[in-house]
Amino acid sequence: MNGQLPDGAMDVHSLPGGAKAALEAVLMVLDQPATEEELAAGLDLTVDAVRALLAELEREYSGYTVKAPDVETASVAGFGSTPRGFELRNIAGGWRIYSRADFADIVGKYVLEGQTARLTQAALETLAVIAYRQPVSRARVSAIRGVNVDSVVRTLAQRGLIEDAGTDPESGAILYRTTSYFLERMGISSVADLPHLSPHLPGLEGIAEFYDADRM
Amino acid sequence: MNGQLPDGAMDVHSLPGGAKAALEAVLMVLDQPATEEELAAGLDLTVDAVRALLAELEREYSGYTVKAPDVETASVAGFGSTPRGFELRNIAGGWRIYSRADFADIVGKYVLEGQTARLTQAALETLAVIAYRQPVSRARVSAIRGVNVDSVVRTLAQRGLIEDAGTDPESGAILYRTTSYFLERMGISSVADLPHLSPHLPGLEGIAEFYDADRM
Amino acid sequence: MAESKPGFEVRLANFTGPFDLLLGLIAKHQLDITEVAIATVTDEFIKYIRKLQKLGEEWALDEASEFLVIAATLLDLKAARLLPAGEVEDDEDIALLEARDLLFARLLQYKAFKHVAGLLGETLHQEGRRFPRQVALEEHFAAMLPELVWKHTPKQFAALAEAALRPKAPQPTAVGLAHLHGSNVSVKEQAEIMGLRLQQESPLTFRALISDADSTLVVVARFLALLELFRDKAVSFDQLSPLADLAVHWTAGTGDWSADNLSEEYEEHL
Repeated sequence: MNGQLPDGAMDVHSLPGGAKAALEAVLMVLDQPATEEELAAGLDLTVDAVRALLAELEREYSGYTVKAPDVETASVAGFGSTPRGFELRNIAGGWRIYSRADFADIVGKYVLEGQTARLTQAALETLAVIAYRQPVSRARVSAIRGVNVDSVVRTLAQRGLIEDAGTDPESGAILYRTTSYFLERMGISSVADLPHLSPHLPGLEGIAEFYDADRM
Repeated sequence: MNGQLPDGAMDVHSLPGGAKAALEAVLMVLDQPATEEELAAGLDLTVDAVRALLAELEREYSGYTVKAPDVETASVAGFGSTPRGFELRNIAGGWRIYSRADFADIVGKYVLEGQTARLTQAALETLAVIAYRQPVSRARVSAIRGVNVDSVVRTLAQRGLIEDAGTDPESGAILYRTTSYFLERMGISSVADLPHLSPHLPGLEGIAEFYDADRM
Repeated sequence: MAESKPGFEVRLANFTGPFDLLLGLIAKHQLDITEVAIATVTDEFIKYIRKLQKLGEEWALDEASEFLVIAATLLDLKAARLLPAGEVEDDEDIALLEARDLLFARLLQYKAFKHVAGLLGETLHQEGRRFPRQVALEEHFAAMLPELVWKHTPKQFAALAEAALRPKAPQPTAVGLAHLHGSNVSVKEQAEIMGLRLQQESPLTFRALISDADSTLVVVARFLALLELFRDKAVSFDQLSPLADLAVHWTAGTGDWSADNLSEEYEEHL
């Protein structure tokens, strides 16, 4: 059953590390916690199989060498007896990998180092574009600013100044809008209170969305 | 030496999993590649120690059980012989965790944005010229490619693959160079790691100097 | 990428095979460029592109633009080659030989970049199969971040937005025509002006024809217009000695020629 079909026909067991490694690969890059059902759907496994694999990974990361006889895995080598620096946690029904709580002080110190309390010029300009053109996708902000804004958008979201506003029905791209924290910092009560811009500035109509068009 | 002092007095070796797990914990919260120096400073370790630990983790994740006798670790249990679903890579001068390429089809279902849009032939050629001739003006790229490259350059900048590198002192033209995001996307440490151009120049033996002399 | 497609094949009296191979042979000096009938190559290529278009192949444009670059260079190369060279005796000959090598170097360079572009594309694709872990900061860490320093008034913020949203003035391009847009000069218009003038008085020197030009741009436009007129056999030139005044004769009958004949490429304003 080796994938003629583009999706879904992938047999996770045939890959190196098997279903467990595939699950791990997904968990490592997931930003939002995923439910067992979501994981099962993407991996083409039953919810029970996913649940067993999650339990196994959770134990492995905590430093227990496990044998899970009821789970069919290509090889259950497991981890050693030392806990890893990360852990798998189930929070509000969703699973995600986090840095292990034991290391919170070290990680916290690392995170704080090099952090500034000021937004960069690039971040400010990006925020301004989002504020005046919301809801707007990153691709459009990039098109307006002429540079890639991915990391700046992440910083702004982390700072609580912007948030996810659903997806664009056409392109499927995530849209962003400013938050109430942003209004608070600006000292205004709604985005309608933002000063008006010159009416001659272009709106979004003229901006090609390069992710969609994909022709260059 | 358990922390009276808020910072710096933390002994990473005293924690479960030791320095290696602490390093792993930090790797979990990175949102961009971190250099060995940054990691060393954050963990209060020497750069050499961090380098050795990174190499050890890299091997562990790839499924090799390791013994690193020159590294003092609380316990070198190592991983089993199965590759994990993720890998640790040194790219664009920094280290970062990636999902393993084998699982791209599965992980791709969960990661909505980015990565997907492929570059056109025109964009790739322009990118290649900029990568090998940087810093370079659009006029020179156009001269090599024989077509106007303005819109392609704009799109490459929007995608974060190239950026403004100041202006040419003589002509005043904007110069372009590739970004570290380009290196990340290419999976290389620096532009020096790009494949050499000369083998792709058939029959060039006699006129190689023209390329270096940069006259056209 | 279209690596596996059959590609364009050339059929000439002395060579049949893929276009790339033809270039390779010229590169290795195993085929003399002067023996390649570029017109034939071009005809064949146009046929090939038409066929692709009919099949709805989307890379026809890519391939056509590549062909244009290569064909233009081949043409330059051939022109350089056909000029009498013989023994290398003086600086001019050497300059000619250098020009030839430079042209060739340009062609090879273009091919090399095309090739590595393919490699880059492949690498980008392969690397795209790895996804970096870039997750949002865990909440307890995010809460530790220092409080944001915010000093912008709504007015200042609006000014920022104005600046960011204002369309950036396009930079002068490779062809360098963007800076000419200030004054609109049309080759067609200039052809008309000169046509009328020459029909009243012929011959006129080029110097006289541009004596009232108020900018370099007008001079350029008139020069281009003259070339067009010459091609349409509306004018003829004579020049007694190199760098002497160029005399322009009106050769078309009155009313036989109109600026509407000018080719489309010059209808645009410079």
